[in-house]
Amino acid sequence: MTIPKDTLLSLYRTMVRIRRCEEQLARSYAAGTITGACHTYVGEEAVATGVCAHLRDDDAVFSTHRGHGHALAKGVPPGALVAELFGRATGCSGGRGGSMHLFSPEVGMMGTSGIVGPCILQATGAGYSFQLKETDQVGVAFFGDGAVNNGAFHEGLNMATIWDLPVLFVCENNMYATEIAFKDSARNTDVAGRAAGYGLHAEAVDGNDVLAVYEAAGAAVARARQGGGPSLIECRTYRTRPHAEGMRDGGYRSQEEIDSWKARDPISAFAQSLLDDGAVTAADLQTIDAAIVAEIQEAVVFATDSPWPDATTVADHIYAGTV
Amino acid sequence: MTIPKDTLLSLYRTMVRIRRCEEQLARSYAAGTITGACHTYVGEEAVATGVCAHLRDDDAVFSTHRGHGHALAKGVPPGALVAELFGRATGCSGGRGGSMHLFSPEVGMMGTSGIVGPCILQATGAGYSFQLKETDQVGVAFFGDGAVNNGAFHEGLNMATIWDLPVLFVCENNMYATEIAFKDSARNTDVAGRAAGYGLHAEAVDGNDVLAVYEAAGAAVARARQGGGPSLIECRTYRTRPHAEGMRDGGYRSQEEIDSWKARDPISAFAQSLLDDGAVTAADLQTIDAAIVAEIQEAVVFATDSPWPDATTVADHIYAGTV
Amino acid sequence: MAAREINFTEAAREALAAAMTRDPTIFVLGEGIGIRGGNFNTTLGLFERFGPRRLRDTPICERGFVGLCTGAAMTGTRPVVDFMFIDFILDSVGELTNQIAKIQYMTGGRLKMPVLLRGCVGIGGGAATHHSGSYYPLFVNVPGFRVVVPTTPYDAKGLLSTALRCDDPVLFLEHKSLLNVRGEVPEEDYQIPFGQARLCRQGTGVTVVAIGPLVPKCLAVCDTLAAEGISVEVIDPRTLAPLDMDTILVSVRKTGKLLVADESFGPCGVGAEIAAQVMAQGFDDLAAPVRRLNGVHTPTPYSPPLEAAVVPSMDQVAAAVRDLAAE
Amino acid sequence: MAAREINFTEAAREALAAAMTRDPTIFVLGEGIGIRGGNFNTTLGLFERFGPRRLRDTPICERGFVGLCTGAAMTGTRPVVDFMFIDFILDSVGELTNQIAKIQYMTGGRLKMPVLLRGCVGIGGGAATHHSGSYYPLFVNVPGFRVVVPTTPYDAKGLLSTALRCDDPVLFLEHKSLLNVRGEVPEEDYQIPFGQARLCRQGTGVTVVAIGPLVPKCLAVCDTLAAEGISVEVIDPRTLAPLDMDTILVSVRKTGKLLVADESFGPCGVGAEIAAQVMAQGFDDLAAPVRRLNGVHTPTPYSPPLEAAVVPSMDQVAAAVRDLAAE
Ligand SMILES: Cc1ncc(C[n+]2csc(CCOP(=O)(O)OP(=O)(O)O)c2C)c(N)n1
Ligand SMILES: Cc1ncc(C[n+]2csc(CCOP(=O)(O)OP(=O)(O)O)c2C)c(N)n1
Ligand SMILES: [Mg+2]
Ligand SMILES: [Mg+2]
Repeated sequence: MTIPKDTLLSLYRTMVRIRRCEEQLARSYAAGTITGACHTYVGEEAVATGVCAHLRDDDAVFSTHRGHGHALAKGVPPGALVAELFGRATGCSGGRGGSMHLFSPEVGMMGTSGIVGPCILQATGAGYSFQLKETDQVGVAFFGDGAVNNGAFHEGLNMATIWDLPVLFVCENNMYATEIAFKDSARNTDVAGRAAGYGLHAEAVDGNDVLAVYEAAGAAVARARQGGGPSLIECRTYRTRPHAEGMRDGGYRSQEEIDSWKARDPISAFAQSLLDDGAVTAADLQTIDAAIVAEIQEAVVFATDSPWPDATTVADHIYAGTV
Repeated sequence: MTIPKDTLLSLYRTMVRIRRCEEQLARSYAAGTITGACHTYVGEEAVATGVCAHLRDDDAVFSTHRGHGHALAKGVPPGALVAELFGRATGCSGGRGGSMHLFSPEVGMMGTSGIVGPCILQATGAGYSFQLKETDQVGVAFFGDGAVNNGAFHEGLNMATIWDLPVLFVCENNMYATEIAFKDSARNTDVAGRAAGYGLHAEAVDGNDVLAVYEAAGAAVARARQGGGPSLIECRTYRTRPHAEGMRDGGYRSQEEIDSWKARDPISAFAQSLLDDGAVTAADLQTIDAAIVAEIQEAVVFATDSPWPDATTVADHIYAGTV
Repeated sequence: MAAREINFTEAAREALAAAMTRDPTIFVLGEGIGIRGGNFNTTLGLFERFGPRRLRDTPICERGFVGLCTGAAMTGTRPVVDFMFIDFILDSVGELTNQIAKIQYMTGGRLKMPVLLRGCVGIGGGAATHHSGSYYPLFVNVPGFRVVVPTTPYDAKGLLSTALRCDDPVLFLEHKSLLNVRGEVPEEDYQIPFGQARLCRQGTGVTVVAIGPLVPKCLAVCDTLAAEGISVEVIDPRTLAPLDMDTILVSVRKTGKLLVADESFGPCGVGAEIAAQVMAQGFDDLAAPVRRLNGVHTPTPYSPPLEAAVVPSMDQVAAAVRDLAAE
Repeated sequence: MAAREINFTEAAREALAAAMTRDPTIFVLGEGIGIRGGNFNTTLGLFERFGPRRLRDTPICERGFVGLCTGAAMTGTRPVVDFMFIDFILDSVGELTNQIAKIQYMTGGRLKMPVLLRGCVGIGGGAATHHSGSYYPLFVNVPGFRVVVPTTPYDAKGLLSTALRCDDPVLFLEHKSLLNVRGEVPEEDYQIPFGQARLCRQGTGVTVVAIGPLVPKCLAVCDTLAAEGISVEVIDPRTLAPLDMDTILVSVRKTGKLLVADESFGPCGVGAEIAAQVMAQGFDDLAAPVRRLNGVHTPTPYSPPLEAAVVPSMDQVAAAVRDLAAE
């Protein structure tokens, strides 16, 4: 697969955008600007980036508590994300959602969920819509290893498979659900193998290798668009920050393990390989780095300057008001 | 495996008891003596029989809407079963349950459920109790192919496996859930194969061959008692009557299919093989046949003569009354 | 020309068929709702007209297909879940409460959630405790749902037609004992707005708000009570969320006495809500405390005499009205 | 000697530890309740004492492990589910409602169902809509559950100790805002019976039945109201099922006025039930209609000003009491 330079740079840009934004959110959390929980995606940027590079605005992404990266990769502007976590009216969910409820249907970001599991079913439902309407859109679910042992995984994969729905299931296997190791929650930790048992296309890739993800997702998305049914990609990756900001990160995993994964940082690795291949120049990357720094600063200013939601609207839109 | 004659005759007796009792219940249903639903086990007798032959009264069986056979095989007297379906105070659930809620904890019949799925989880929970109490008891779940696509299957098998619980999962794969073919509900219809994917012992057997079931269950129960963890046995079988009494049985499966399975009737086949082997005599079997006919007649008399439950007790025992 | 009579199920099916003809984004999920036409004939004959994608037999995974419907509704289709028995909805309460009910709100109305959830409710025929539930108070308690409990074929058709145009999640609950009741139903499509009670019988002495099967039970004793000199006004709220309190309050202003009769459980039930609202808004109109008549607060037993003992009977309705009238 | 003060969570943990020492059949299931000691420190230090079988970290399968607990309780052990946030209970409503709640009844008492279900409820700290629920009206509506909502460390310990001896399924709901509240708690084990409200403050003008965090909110405004000449009696029901109506009715007999203050949703909520029962049993004592103050009937928003707007505030409690007093 030869990938155009533009695409390579775009993948790099998305990953850096996610990283810088997450680091900013972590600082804002520490500063008390963000209330509620804040689960960062640091270390896992290659997954959302590699998958969403193949998606259009009218493809539907459903995500989890750890959803900032998915939102950004799907096209939610950093300002709308930061403002949401700051609880402002200009946030992508109007301040109603916060970190775990990011909605931006305009760009096909159909929500993150604070409950583990539903995204799998909802992506299946999007696939159902698209098949019924005979479009070539795709439904995509991102979820962690923790969701694999939940009934939603079983029921969703099965329905998508028997009905040949255009759905892509992306499992971000970062080996832990909060502090519980995946190997203690499942005897068989081969998610792709388990998924294949349902009869869909399934493969495992290095989730820290953006090109590996990009390639696998490209094939799966194309297959789904062409009526070839669902696929699952297990992306083996790692979060290098605590489960959520403000939580401890010791006791359940070793510093050696964390360090070994930090050494496999998806952004540095990708940058290095691009430079090694001569595909891009250091200047190319520095330009992006600088632009992203500015972009995130602007996002913070935008969020900080944004108004709070109007409390008199607090009960609006519970119903559509059509009947 | 050489099986003593007594055991062979006991297996035969249990199968005939189930068959004759079911035929009686079908007649009583047609006569209007039984209200509510009535799902018979005709054609599947070998499964409950082969499994329960290895169980003690203190082993815990959890079952489904099609549970008469499990109750009888576990030791519920036919009279208590018939009386329950007749709605009498002497029924195994005091008339509160009917066909789909058969409870007889005294003999380890821990209930049938009108909801598909829970029995899998409950057997897992019994296994949890037995492991915690360090006994050698076993929890057993009987369930249909229809339950395999339910989240309870996924969550229950996984927990039993990771905690090495003494549980036996018995899937009665009769190829249909009501009128829906299993092959339309699952791309991969190899239940044992799917179960093995969780990391437990799993095998498929001919569910119309009582000795095949007996043998597989014997190994699984022994393993569970010895701390060897859970197993699943997929018993491939067929119900030769409609899903429930009073329902049509056409439109979704062919007469040829039904006939071909009737030709493989588990009771006649077992009887024939016993006679062929010279293990038993025709007189042995006739004695049993006659005894069962009498037993079922007595059961009906017992049920018919039994009092109705006292309506003033209708709200008793919702709470234990200990606090 | 004599008006046409059809039964409740047929009336609801007409509304569904008309809506499916009009709106190609409607599809139905459930177990045996395809070729089989539904355990309760809710979709009989529709598979032949609309095919397998729009009448989809599912595996037995209620949580799963309710979750599927969430995503489907979010992406522009209009799913109908046919639960057969509404008891089976309980495995999907997480998807309903945390997802379906909340998404319009969380998106500030940018997404609609036109999901119709239907199924049979109620006690009868020895269905026993896993096939006799109602459970609607939960969906009144949690914001985001419309809850519809029709009692006549006419209302079934008109309310289902409304439900299939409504952009909110709607529970459409069909009491088993009403399915074969026949009544006059126009051939053409029509809608009955949510939140409009039906005044079933006018009276001056006691108001009865009756829910579901209690409507016919109550109407059946009105003549007897009238002969005793008790004039009963009967209101069928038709939808429990929204609840037409105005009609109830107007009636209570006239009668001063209210009975809420409901087979479903009393504690934190619909009767409690109506009682509390009537007290809050019509305290001075009340000549006696609002009374509630509910099914016995117990799992539903199977045996005929036990089953009969848990359901509010006509005699109990009449007795409660008499007591109220005497206060 | 000065009485010992500990916080709510510590008090509840003491009860759990004592019960686990006494009764080897008690085990706890949940996510992160093993070595980690619980997201809310509910089991801190217990893993070291009782080991992995009795403090079992689970996969994320709430339905599954509630179903597991059903079978465990039926076979002689006493499971405790620690849901962390009670919102996660919703995926297990089928197991709870159709199985756990019904099995004692269906077996005519031959089996007991000693299952304890605990978790944090309530709005606060920007937890947003998937981590702010209460949902207790459902468990009051459905027969078979005990529902406990302690508000002080003393009550938390005594009620949890009772729950761990009770043979019924118990929901033990811990409001987030109360977890760090400190209070006097005896070292030794003691039990507080279910169904006994606590009279938190005596008064003569208005009765407030306050639930959960509304108890301290209400108590905090009583002095101000007293200074205005309004004498408030405050009752903490402590358990919602069973509900101590006697204590409430005695108070209403004295004050003639009742406010039920509850953060949880109004429609078909606990306030509706209390209002309906007070009307039924104490109609002539009422000088004014029972009032309800509830959280706004909406999913819980995240943003601080929105979140604050949905929770009943001290000001709202005071205003509601003043309105009642003025009637
Ligand atoms: C149904 C449910 N149960 C429990 C939780 C609490 N919880 C939040 S995140 C999490 C771990 C999720 O792990 P995983 O799916 O692997 O995602 P990761 O955090 O590793 O990205 C848990 C248990 C929840 N949100 N939803
Ligand atoms: C959760 C749930 N959904 C739907 C039903 C309705 N139902 C009763 S039996 C049945 C089919 C069960 O099929 P299977 O598990 O294969 O058992 P079989 O009847 O073939 O023995 C269905 C769908 C139910 N009882 N529970
Ligand atoms: Mg993980
Ligand atoms: Mg089957």
